[in-house]
Amino acid sequence: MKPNLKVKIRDLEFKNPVITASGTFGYGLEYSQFVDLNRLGGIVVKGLSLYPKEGNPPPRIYETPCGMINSIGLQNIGYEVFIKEKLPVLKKFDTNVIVNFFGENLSEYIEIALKLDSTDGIHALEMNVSCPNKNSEWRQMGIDPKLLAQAVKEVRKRISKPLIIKLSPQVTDISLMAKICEEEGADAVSLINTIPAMVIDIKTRRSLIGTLTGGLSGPAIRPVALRAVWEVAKAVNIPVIGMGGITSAEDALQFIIAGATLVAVGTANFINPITTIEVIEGIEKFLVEETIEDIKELIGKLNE
Amino acid sequence: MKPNLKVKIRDLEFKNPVITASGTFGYGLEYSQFVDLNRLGGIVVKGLSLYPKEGNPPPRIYETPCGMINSIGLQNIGYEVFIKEKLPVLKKFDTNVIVNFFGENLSEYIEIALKLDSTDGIHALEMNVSCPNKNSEWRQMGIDPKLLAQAVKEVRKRISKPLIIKLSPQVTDISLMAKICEEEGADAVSLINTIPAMVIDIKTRRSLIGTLTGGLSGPAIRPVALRAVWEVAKAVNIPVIGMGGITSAEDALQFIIAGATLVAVGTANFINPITTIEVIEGIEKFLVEETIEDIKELIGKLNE
Amino acid sequence: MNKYSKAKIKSNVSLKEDIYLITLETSSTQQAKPGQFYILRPDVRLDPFLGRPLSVFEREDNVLKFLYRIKGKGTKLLSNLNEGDLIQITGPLGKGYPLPKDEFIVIAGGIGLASVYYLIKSFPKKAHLFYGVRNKEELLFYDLLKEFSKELCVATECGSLGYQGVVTEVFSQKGLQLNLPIYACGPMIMIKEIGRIIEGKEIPCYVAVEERMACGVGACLGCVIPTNQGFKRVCTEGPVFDIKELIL
Amino acid sequence: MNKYSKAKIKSNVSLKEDIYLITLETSSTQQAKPGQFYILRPDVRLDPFLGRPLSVFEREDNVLKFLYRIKGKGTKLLSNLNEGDLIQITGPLGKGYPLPKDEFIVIAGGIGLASVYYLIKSFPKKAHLFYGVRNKEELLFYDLLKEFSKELCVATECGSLGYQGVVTEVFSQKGLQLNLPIYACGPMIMIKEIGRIIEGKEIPCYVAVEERMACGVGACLGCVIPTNQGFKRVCTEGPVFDIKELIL
Ligand SMILES: Cc1cc2nc3c(=O)[nH]c(=O)nc-3n(C[C@H](O)[C@H](O)[C@H](O)COP(=O)(O)OP(=O)(O)OC[C@H]3O[C@@H](n4cnc5c(N)ncnc54)[C@H](O)[C@@H]3O)c2cc1C
Ligand SMILES: Cc1cc2nc3c(=O)[nH]c(=O)nc-3n(C[C@H](O)[C@H](O)[C@H](O)COP(=O)(O)OP(=O)(O)OC[C@H]3O[C@@H](n4cnc5c(N)ncnc54)[C@H](O)[C@@H]3O)c2cc1C
Ligand SMILES: Cc1cc2nc3c(=O)[nH]c(=O)nc-3n(C[C@H](O)[C@H](O)[C@H](O)COP(=O)(O)O)c2cc1C
Ligand SMILES: Cc1cc2nc3c(=O)[nH]c(=O)nc-3n(C[C@H](O)[C@H](O)[C@H](O)COP(=O)(O)O)c2cc1C
Ligand code: FES
Ligand code: FES
Repeated sequence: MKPNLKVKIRDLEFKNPVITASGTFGYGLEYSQFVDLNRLGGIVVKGLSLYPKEGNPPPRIYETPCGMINSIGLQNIGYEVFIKEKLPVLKKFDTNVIVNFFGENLSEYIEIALKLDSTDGIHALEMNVSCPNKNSEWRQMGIDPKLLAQAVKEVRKRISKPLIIKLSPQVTDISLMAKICEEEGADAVSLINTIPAMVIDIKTRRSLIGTLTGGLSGPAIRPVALRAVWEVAKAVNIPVIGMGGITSAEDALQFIIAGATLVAVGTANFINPITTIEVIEGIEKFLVEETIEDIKELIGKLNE
Repeated sequence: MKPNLKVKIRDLEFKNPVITASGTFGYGLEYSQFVDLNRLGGIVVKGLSLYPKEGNPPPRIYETPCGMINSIGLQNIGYEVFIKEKLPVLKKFDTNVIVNFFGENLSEYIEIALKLDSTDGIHALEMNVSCPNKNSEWRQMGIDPKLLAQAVKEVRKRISKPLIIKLSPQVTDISLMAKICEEEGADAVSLINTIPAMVIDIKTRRSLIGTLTGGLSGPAIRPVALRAVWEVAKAVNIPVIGMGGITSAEDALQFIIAGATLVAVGTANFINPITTIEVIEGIEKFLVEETIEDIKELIGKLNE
Repeated sequence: MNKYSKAKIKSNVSLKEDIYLITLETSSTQQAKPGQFYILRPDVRLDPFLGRPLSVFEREDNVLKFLYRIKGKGTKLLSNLNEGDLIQITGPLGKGYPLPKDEFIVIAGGIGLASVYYLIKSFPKKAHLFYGVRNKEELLFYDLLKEFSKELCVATECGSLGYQGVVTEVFSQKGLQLNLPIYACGPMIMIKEIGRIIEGKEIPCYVAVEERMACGVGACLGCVIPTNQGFKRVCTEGPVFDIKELIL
Repeated sequence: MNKYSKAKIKSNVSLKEDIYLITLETSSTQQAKPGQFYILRPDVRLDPFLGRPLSVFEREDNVLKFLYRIKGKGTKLLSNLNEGDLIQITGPLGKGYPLPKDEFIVIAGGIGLASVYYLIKSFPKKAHLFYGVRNKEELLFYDLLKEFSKELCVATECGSLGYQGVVTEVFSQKGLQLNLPIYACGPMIMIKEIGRIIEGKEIPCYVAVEERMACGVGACLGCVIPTNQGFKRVCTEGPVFDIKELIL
């Protein structure tokens, strides 16, 4: 038996449910020295903005118990360079390319979304609702239901490619945010983004992160992410992309059983660059062992 | 040099800033076989209600990366038994006894608070705003600013002992919740409580926790707790009790530098029953090394 | 106050496939009763996070032994430790078996032997031991058990040694009518079967049960099992319970 | 695609106090250039979480060596690994040193030797080595360095061997006028001082720098340092940089 691993977001088919988490797999190409990118369900690239962005001052990362904090500050090469230098190479691979994007305000969100929508070789858009501009009202978009609704609506009505909204865990009820996305026409939601966190050097009495706080990721947050995915998957009918600390097929299967249609491998790429492949192979093996012919039979099948 | 470790909540003095986190140190006595309880700044006992509570069906705990999930369901022996069997023994120790309490609705909160307030040998009250009653509107107290304000106000005006409010991390802006507590007359806030989380057995497709979800604690959540404490300490003028994954003096000192006046050792008691003592000794040693004469010189002294 | 200490590993050897015996040298003066347990943590690293409970297999002078089967990552890690390594131990914990006054019956299933061996050895020639294993290869300490017990009945599921069948069958055929107090440790299915067999009878029966633990000292309330008097903590009210109390 | 693999530890010995040399047997066919590095992770346990970058100390046939100083828990853990243990290695990573065409100067400070040793050995009798250590006891590989370098100048802070003082002093007295390309690795304070000494001069100077790393392959953007062309990633644009690029 060769189980069917194919899943879909709207009309976009993924050869398997395993993709990468934005910001942890660069532009995909950084990992082609370890991984046959053709085997991945999809590649989600580093958050892209209209113009190149320098990002935050170092130090940007610090290790924590079973996880890490980062404050990259959405450094990226910008739309133009991405299109010229990265996309042509990415196009050669037989996998879905998903571009994670953001703007400094809503009009920038819309502008880059429009550009990405009309660019060949990009299969779907993932909208990161963490707007980095401290002075913009849109700063609150990820945590304010009203702003979120408006932003999703404005972007949605202008683009035709599948639109995924990447949710922040920093809310009381994440399923409410997901429902808003669904109502405003999103094709999928992905979660969770990192959790605001901090670590201090007691000798210097300084934060070990240049911007004082950063985002926690890795296995430490997996139980929180899994709970969030379960809540969201119960609340919406669009596909959920689950992520947060996935390091193995077993971890990924927990998310699938909790209701995730796809799973993304993030921080785990750093500690084992072939995690994605191990997850794909492990899921397939599990399905064979359990004689499950189609992964869709497992999605959301938690015995409550 | 013998540094001064004494700190205060209102008029209540603690011989040092190290206390225990509710639910992780039983009624204190469970740990007297390992720890000289007289050395602790204080003991916070397991959440107490008016009447004994059976708690949740097992399985109640599961290990996660650098942490654990629990769903004890606030099992406790109830006020009467506590007063008769535990408090008389606890009174013999020279340490502050803080009773963490909760009710099924606001009137129960008030009722037990009144009783505790008039009971000799209890030095302070810690109000757990996680109301376990699924059918009560007060269920939302920990995450709804309005309910929180009302609950704190109603309890506060009736009791004279120091009142600590234990905050949930499951909110977008925890400093807002802390400010509400301060405004309504709380003498201190303690944070963070556990983060809702889940873990699934992929073979049985069941949650490994009887109630499906539970609360994540331990070093995994420490960076999140530290960030929350820092945010809250900047926002309020009342003392903050910091907790979440503290396993060592170094961890505790991070919380103190972030602004915590006291720190509580929780889950770490399980993996090393003498953690509290190691933390006290380690803090004292650090102060000596850094020639800091009074711990108060360190509280909130993050170089930003 | 030396219930929590670091002990040095004297040896840690595989007896059969995934079954290991670890021998520790401890400076702790704590004595231990049969049926009590320790919580072991290999080192200060936080993954795996919690310690793992193991029954006292033997305790003499400054030597402490545990018999364990590799089940998951905690016990796997334990099996990789070497002579000379230090390990964190907390214990002895729990109530242990009520000490038998004279002859008694022991029913051990598989690795459940770890819990009752010390009892058998502490009361030489008093135990009628019914010891069930899947096959001959899983049988442990045959000669020693023969020496310490009054009677040794082995049951193998496949019949490769002793009686063919499950141990409870042999017990009900040959042990039940002895009318002696019963001490049992083994898989839940075995405990349930014993419960069924002695139902309505007046024989005292003590069984050691397992539950996931965090603190091991009654503080976290994580290890409770339902009993006819409500939830009880395996770590403190147990791990040995009167079978009549349990809701099987 | 064998840039990620498990290697077997052949030996892991303390050379001096907290300085260790670990020798791995690897089936990877990846060759490595001086100045490149690997990321090492001891096992699958998740605490500590990230791998630790170490410079290639030597690479020959199927043998790979790293020289490291115990700094914190990651390197401490590494030092506890034994012969026969497996370790996860990812590499070689980074750009390494531009290969010298003829004679060159090397300035090594303390454990910085780890990064330049392979360079010196790869170009025998071409390196004028200025090697600074705190005291005689910290000096490593004296005989081998003597053999491989054209000239060896040792500086000890306390004067217990060679020149008394910091290595940059000796270099400015005896090395600067050689007008040869410089390769340097050592603490930031040393790098800064070199920058000051050669300021305005036309001498090429390549320095290996350190930054905390997660991915090691340019994907996470965690290891950036400021340069006069904006942030650059130590793991991919470096770890070796032209000193003129750096904002010291
Ligand atoms: C009081 C007591 C005494 C015990 N004595 C022995 C003994 O002498 N020899 C022996 O081999 N085993 C004994 N056990 C069982 C032993 O503790 C578990 O096998 C061990 O904790 C599994 O850890 P792991 O990391 O290898 O497995 P994990 O990867 O954690 O889990 C593997 C399986 O073991 C179960 N498990 C995990 N932790 C525990 C736990 N704390 N208690 C019970 N089950 C658990 C899990 O649910 C899972 O099904 C005892 C358990 C208890 C409670
Ligand atoms: C490209 C590169 C090559 C290196 N080559 C060598 C070498 O050959 N030999 C050697 O002894 N050391 C080398 N280092 C430094 C080595 O990586 C760190 O000493 C090690 O990671 C510290 O880990 P730890 O767990 O022992 O210390 P930790 O407990 O993590 O920290 C101790 C101190 O080391 C710093 N540190 C932690 N991680 C890193 C990191 N990834 N990079 C830089 N600093 C860090 C911390 O900020 C802290 O001040 C190299 C570093 C880099 C970036
Ligand atoms: C270094 C780093 C950079 C990240 N950059 C982005 C980003 O640009 N856009 C985004 O939506 N999420 C970003 N994330 C969040 C991840 O995509 C993911 O949501 C989060 O890390 C949780 O998954 P994990 O625990 O598997 O890493 C980043 C995470 C890390 C660790
Ligand atoms: C087993 C367990 C039981 C707990 N019970 C309570 C409780 O009764 N009342 C309460 O306010 N917090 C309770 N908590 C939360 C802790 O007091 C603490 O806020 C949390 O665990 C974070 O700290 P830690 O990571 O150091 O454990 C409990 C935590 C655990 C692990
Ligand atoms: S393990 Fe904590 S109460 Fe039993
Ligand atoms: S370590 Fe990830 S970019 Fe350098």
